[in-house]
Amino acid sequence: DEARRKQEHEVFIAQFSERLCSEISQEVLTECIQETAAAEIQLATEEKTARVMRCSEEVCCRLVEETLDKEIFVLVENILKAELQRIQKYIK
Amino acid sequence: MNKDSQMRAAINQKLIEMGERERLKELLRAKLVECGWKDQMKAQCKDVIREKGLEHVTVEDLVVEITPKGRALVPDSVKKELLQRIRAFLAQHSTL
Amino acid sequence: MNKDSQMRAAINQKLIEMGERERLKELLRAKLVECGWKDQMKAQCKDVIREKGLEHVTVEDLVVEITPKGRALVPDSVKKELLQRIRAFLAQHSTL
Repeated sequence: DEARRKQEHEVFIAQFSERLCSEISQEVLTECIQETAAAEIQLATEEKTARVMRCSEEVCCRLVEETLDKEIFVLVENILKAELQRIQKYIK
Repeated sequence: MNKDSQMRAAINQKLIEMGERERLKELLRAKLVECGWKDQMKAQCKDVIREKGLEHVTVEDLVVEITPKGRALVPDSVKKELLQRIRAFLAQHSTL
Repeated sequence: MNKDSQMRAAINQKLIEMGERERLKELLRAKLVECGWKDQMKAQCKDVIREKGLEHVTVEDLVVEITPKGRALVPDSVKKELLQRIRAFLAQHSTL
């Protein structure tokens, strides 16, 4: 009777251990996966925000450069033309 | 409640009371980091975000997408170690 | 193409599509007049012509000579305003 009880207990403990192991694994995996997914979305969002900030600044600089180059060119052309006309007028 | 259910409830109660349940969870978390599982999961998340585009992915989508891989990627050695630790605890507290 | 190049291309594309790039250039031109940049540049040109003599100056020379000063003379507040406007535009059209 004692031996039977002991064997039953061992079987119970083995089953219980398996079940508990599976329960704990399930809980931890669910928590870890949730945490990892949330952290990665957060990280990707932060990276994207930083990229938009950085790239918008670069686009802005390029736009300023482009506009200045054109403005300076037109300005120089007009001034030289005007100076030339002024001298021609003076010579006449 | 039959005898087995009573015993299960008593052991569970004891595990919680003694803080062993939390320690077991902590052990598993540490092992998942140690064996590279966590890094693999991060990489999986990054792949999904890259494929679908950040604006088309929610945390819930990601969880659904990576959970099967997450379960499959847990090394047998880690599961085995957890089981052994549970058995050792129960053996140490055999009066439970 | 790396992620930053893609993002820059996407921003430019959006600005051009919606006519915002032209509006921004127009705004910048107006600001350059308003803040006195244009007058300062004219004065710079005249100084160089006076120093070197009209017969020794070409359009290209003059452009090369005054461009660095032209860039330096744009007030930070103007650049800042432009950048803010780009960012506000992107926030409104957040499909990037």
